[in-house]
Amino acid sequence: MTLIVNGERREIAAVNLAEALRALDYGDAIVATALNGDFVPARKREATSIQPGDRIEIVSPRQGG
Amino acid sequence: MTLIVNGERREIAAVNLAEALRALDYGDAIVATALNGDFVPARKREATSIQPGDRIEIVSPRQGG
Amino acid sequence: MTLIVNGERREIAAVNLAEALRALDYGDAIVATALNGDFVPARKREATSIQPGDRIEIVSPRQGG
Amino acid sequence: MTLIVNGERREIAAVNLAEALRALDYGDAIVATALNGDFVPARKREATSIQPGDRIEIVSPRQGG
Amino acid sequence: MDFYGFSPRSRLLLGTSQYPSPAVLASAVRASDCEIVTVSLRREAARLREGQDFWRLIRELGVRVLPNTAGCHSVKEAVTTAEMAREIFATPWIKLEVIGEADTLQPDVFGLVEAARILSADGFEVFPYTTEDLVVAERLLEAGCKVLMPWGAPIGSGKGLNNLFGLRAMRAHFPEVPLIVDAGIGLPSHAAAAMELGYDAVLLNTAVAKAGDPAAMARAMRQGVEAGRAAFLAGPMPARDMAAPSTPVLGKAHLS
Amino acid sequence: MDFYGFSPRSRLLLGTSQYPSPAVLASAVRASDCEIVTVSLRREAARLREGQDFWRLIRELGVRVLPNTAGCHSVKEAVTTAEMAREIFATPWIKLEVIGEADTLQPDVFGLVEAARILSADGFEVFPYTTEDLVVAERLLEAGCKVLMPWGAPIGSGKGLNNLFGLRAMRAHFPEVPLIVDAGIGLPSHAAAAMELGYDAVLLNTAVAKAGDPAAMARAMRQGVEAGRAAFLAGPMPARDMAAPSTPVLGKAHLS
Amino acid sequence: MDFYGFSPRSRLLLGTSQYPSPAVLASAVRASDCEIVTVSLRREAARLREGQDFWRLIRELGVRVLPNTAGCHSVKEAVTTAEMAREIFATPWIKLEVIGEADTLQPDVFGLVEAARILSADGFEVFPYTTEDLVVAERLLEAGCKVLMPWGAPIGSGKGLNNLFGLRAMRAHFPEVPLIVDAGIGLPSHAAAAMELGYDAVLLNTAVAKAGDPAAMARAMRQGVEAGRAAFLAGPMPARDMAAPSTPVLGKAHLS
Amino acid sequence: MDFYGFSPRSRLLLGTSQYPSPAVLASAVRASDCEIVTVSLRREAARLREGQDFWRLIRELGVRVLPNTAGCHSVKEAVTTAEMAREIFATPWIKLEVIGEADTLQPDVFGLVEAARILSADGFEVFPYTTEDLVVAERLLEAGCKVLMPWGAPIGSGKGLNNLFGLRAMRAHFPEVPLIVDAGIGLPSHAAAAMELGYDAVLLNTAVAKAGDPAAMARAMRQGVEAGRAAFLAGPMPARDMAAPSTPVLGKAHLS
Repeated sequence: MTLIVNGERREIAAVNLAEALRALDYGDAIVATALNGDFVPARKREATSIQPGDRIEIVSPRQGG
Repeated sequence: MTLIVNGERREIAAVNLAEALRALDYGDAIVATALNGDFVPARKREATSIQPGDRIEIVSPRQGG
Repeated sequence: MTLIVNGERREIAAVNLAEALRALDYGDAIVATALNGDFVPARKREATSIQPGDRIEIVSPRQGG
Repeated sequence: MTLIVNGERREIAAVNLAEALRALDYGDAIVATALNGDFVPARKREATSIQPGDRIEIVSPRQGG
Repeated sequence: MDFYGFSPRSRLLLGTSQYPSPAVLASAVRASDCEIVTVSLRREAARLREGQDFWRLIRELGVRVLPNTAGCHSVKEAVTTAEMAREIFATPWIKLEVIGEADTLQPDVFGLVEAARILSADGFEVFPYTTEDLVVAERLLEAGCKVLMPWGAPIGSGKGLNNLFGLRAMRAHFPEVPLIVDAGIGLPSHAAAAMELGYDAVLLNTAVAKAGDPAAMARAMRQGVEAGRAAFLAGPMPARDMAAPSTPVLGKAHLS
Repeated sequence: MDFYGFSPRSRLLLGTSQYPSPAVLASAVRASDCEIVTVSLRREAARLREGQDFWRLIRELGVRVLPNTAGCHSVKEAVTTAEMAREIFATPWIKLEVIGEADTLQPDVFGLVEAARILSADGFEVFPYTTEDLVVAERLLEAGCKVLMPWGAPIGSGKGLNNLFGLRAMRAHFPEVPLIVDAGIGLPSHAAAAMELGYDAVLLNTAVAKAGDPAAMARAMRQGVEAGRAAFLAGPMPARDMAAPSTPVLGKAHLS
Repeated sequence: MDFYGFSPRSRLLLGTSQYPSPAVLASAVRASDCEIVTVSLRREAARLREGQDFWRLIRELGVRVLPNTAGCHSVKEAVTTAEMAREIFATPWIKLEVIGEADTLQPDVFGLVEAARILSADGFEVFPYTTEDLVVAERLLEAGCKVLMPWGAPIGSGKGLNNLFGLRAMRAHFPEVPLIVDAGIGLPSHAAAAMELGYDAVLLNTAVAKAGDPAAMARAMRQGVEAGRAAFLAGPMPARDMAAPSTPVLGKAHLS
Repeated sequence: MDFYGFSPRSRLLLGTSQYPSPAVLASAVRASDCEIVTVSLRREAARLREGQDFWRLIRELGVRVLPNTAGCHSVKEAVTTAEMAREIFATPWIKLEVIGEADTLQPDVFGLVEAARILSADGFEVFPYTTEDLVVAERLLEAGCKVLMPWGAPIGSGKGLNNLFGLRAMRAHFPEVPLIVDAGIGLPSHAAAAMELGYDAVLLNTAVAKAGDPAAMARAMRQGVEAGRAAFLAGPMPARDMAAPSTPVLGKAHLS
C-alpha cells in the first residue's frame, strides 16, 4: 500500500509499523517513529497497524544546538 | 446593616446600591462602583440589592501614569 | 616670468603680487594671498615683489565643516 | 649640620652623601638617593659632598601598580 | 499614526501622576503640548471628594484621557477596573496594565493577552503595556489590539531603552502597527532615540513629574520626541567607523 | 554661554559643506536657526570665482562665520590659513584644526596647542577642535583659548559620543569654560545627550548635509539641542535600576 | 549547580551543529572540557544512516546529551519530538524550544509554558529555552522546570548579552534556580560577562562551530566561562567613576 | 609579543600594590602566572626598612619587575625616579607615568613624550602609560618607545574599556607595536574584551588586590586574558543582527 515516509510517497507491503520499518530496510538502525504525528514507541510498533496514506516519520540522532 | 465600603466597615441602612451611596453621602459625586468585585453600572445601582457583609468599592478619577 | 599659482605653472609679467593678481585677472575678487607659504595681506601686495619660481596661493571663501 | 632627609629636618655630621647614609644608619640597606632633586648613583655617594640645608631623598622598593 | 481612529498631532503622551501640585501638572501638560494624558481610578471618600477636583482639572485641560489599570495584578481586577473607567471617563480607551512582578513592574504577558481579548471583545480599545516580545505582540494583535506599547525600561526607572535590539526588531516586525514606547524614558535623548528607531510615539510620566522643573522638562520631552521623529523622516546618514572630511579636500592651499 | 564676547541664542553651530546645492544649504541654515556657521578657504580660479558666489550666499544668510583650518596638518599651514581667513572673513574667530591622523581625522594635540598659542598671541579668538583629554584642554586654556571643542566621534562618522565617560569628566573638570561638542554627531539623540551632559553647544555638519532632507534634519538637530539643554536646566530625575510605580498605589480598589 | 540531580564540573554546555567535520566537532568538544552537549533528531534515510554514525561519535565522546526540539513551532511538535528523543537518547532531559518568530528565533513563551507543563507531568526534565521575562520564568517553574535557559541574544547572532538589565534582574529574582545563558554568545568576553552576573552556566554552539579554529575557540570559551565564574565567587571590586591611585601616595619622594 | 627583547609566555602583567598582606600578594602573583610585576620607589626609614622586606619578597617570586614612576607630575620627577629605579632594580625597564590630572589620573601626554625621549636617549626601555590618542602614540614611538600602554579606564576605577572605538582604532593603526591595556580593568570580561580587540597584553592591579579573594581573582584574570587572546587567534564568527538556526533545518520531521 502507499505510505508517506519522511515526506516521500512509498509503496510498501506491511500491516504494522514494525513490518514497515523492516520493509523499508531500516534493520537495526537506531530510530524513533511517529505515525500521523503521534509518537510510537519501539515496543508498540508490532501492535501498531497502519493504513494506506498513513504518514510515518522515522528519525535518528543528529547535530543540534 | 454592615457593609465593607472601600475596605472599611460601615453601618448603613439601605436595600440597594443607590441607597447606599446616598446614605454614604456621595450625592452627585462622579464615581464608579463595584459590588463584591464586579462592576455595577450607575444605571443598575437602584436595581442592585445589597446584603450584609457585601464589599462595595467606590472609585473616582485620579492621577495615573 | 614663471610662477606657481595655486599649484599650476603660469607665465606672468609682474613685479609685485598686486600686479600678478591683476595679470591673472582676479580683478576685485575677494581673495587672500600667500607667497611661498607666508600670508601676504592685501595692503602689502603692491609692496611685495615677486621672483621667478615663487609659489603664490590665492584663496577665497568656501564651504567648511 | 642640618639636612632635610626624606622631608624631615635632621642634624648630621657628614661631609658627603655616603657618610650621611651611614650616620643615618642605613647600613647596607638597598636604597637609591637623590640630592636636591638630582639622582646620585651609589658609586658617586662618597664623592658627593653635602651642604647645610641640602635635601636628601632616600628611597627603596615598594608596592606599585 | 492612528490610535483607534484618532490621529493626534502630538507624539508625546503624558502621565498625570506624582506632580508637586495640580497647578504644576496643568503647566506641564500645557508645556508638553500633548493631546492624550493617562489617568487612573482610586477609592473616593465621600467627604474629601479628591477625585472630583482632579477630574475637573483634567477636563479643563481639554485633552483626551487614556485611563489605566495600574496596579492590577489579575485579569479580573484589570477588567473590572476597565469597566469602571469606561463609565466614568466615557471612553472606550484603556491602557491595559496587568503587572506581573513587583520589582520591575513588568507586564504579566499571559494575563495581559487574556484581559486584552476580553476587553476587545467587549468593545474596548486597548493600549496594552507590554514587553518587546514579538510573540506576545502577535497575540495582542490577534486579541484585537490595534496599538502596542512596549516598555523602554521599568516604570519610573528613567533608564531609557534597556533593550535597543529588541525594540528595533519589534519595529521591523510590525511596520504598520502604531507602536508607543511606554515607561523608562528619563531624558529627551531617550525619547528622541525611540522615535529615531521609527516608533510612533512615547508615553512617559515620572521623568517630567519628578524633574526639578516639570513644565520645562515637559517642553524638553516634547522637543526630543519631535526631533527624533523629524530625524526618522529626514533620512539620517548611515553611521560609519572611520572619519570622512566634511570640508572639501580639493582646492586646499599648499602652505608648507 | 559666551564665545569671546558673543552670546548666541542658539546652541547649534552648523557646517556649510557637502550640501546638494547652495539653495539646500541656505534652507538648512535657516531651518537650524543657528547664528554661527563654519566656513573654509580654498583655491580660487580667476575665471570661475566660485568663492565669490558662496561668500555672497553666506552673507545673505546673516549669520556669523567661524572659519576653519580644515585639512591643515602642520602648525605653519594652520597659522597661515588663519591669517588669510581673518583678512577675508574680517573676524578674529578661527576654528583651529590641526589634523594628526588621516583615518580618524583626530587632532594633533601638540600642533594644536602650539598653533593656539601663536594665534591667541596674535589676537585671534581660537575655537580649538580637540579631544576629551583634560591635560590638552588645560594647555589650550593656558594658550589663551576661551572656548573648547572636544570631538564626540570622528568627523563625518555620525557615531555620536564615543567616549561618554571622557566627555562627562571634561564637563565636570571645566565647569566655567564654554564647551562645544564638535564632530561625530549623527542624530538628534546624540546632540541631546551632549547637551544633557551639560555641554554648552553642538557643532555638526555631515549629519545635516547628508540627510535625505537636510532642512528637516537641521530642524530636528535644533530641537534635539534645545531639548537636551532644557532637560539639563530642568533638573532630570536620577535614573534607578528598579521600578517605581508612577500611578499611586494608595487607594487602589480591591476587586478580586 | 544542580541540573535535575546532575552537578557538572564544567559550566559550559556545547552544541554539536555546524562543524566543518565530525573530527573537528570531536576535537572541539574535548577542548571545551564540557560534560553536556546538545543534539537533535532528524529524518533518517534507510540507505544513508547518517544518524547512526553521528550517534556513535557522540557516545565515544563520553558526554551527556541534552536533546533539543529545535525548529518546533507548535506544542504538539515539541512534545512528540521530546518523546522520540527520550526513547532514542535514553534520557529524560530535553532542551525545550518552541520557536515563535523566524527572524529572531525567539521562544513562543505561551507554547513554551504549555509544552513544559505537559512534558514535566510526563516525567521529562525540561531545560526551557526562554527569554529574560520574569513572569514567563515563574510560569516555567510552576510548570515543573528546575532549570531556566534565557537567551543572551538571537540564536547564531553572536551579539552577546542584548539585555544586560533584564538578565541581571532575572538572576536577582531567582537566586536559587540554576540559570543558563543560552544562545547569542559570540566571544569569551560575552561568556565571562554572563558568569560575572552570577549565571550558573553558558550554552553555545555557533561561536565555536563557525570559528576559524573551533577547537581553539572551544578552549577559549571554556576559559571565559571559568574566568567569569571565578570572578563572581572572588568578590569583584565595585566599579567607580573616578580614579584611585594603585601605587601608594604616602612616602613618595619629593624630587622637584 | 616582544617587550624590548623579552617575550613573556603570560600576557598578564600584575601590580603589587594594595594587597591585604605580603602573603596574599605572593599568592596572587603565583595564581596569576604572570612573569612581570610593577613596583615603585618610596621613602625608606632607616629603622623600619620596609622596602628591604618587600624587595626580598619580590625576588623570591622570581618575576621580572617593571618599576613605575607613579605619582610623578613633572618630567624632572619622573626622570629622576626612573634613574633611581634603574639602579635599585637593576633593569632598564620603566613604566613611565607622568600624571596630568588628579581625578582621572590621566597621563600628561606632553610631559610623557618629553620624559620618554629623555629616558630612551639614556638607554631606558620605556613602557609609557598613555591614552588612546594616536598622535601621542606616534610621538612616543618617535621618542624611542617600543611598547605602548593605553589606559582602558581611569586607574583603580574598574570600569573596563571606556573608549572601545579609540582602542580599536589604536590597534588597527599600530598592527606591529606591542600594545598593553593598562588601568581600568575590573573584571575578566574586560580583560578578555581587550585581548579580543587584538591587544597584546593587559596590566592590572586594583581589581585583583581589592577583590574579596585576590588569588582567585588573579587566576580569573589570567583565564580571561588567555581566553580573549585565544579567541582573537581562533578567528571569531562575525556578529549579526538576525538569528541563524544552529540546528539544521533540513530533515526536520513533520509532526503536526
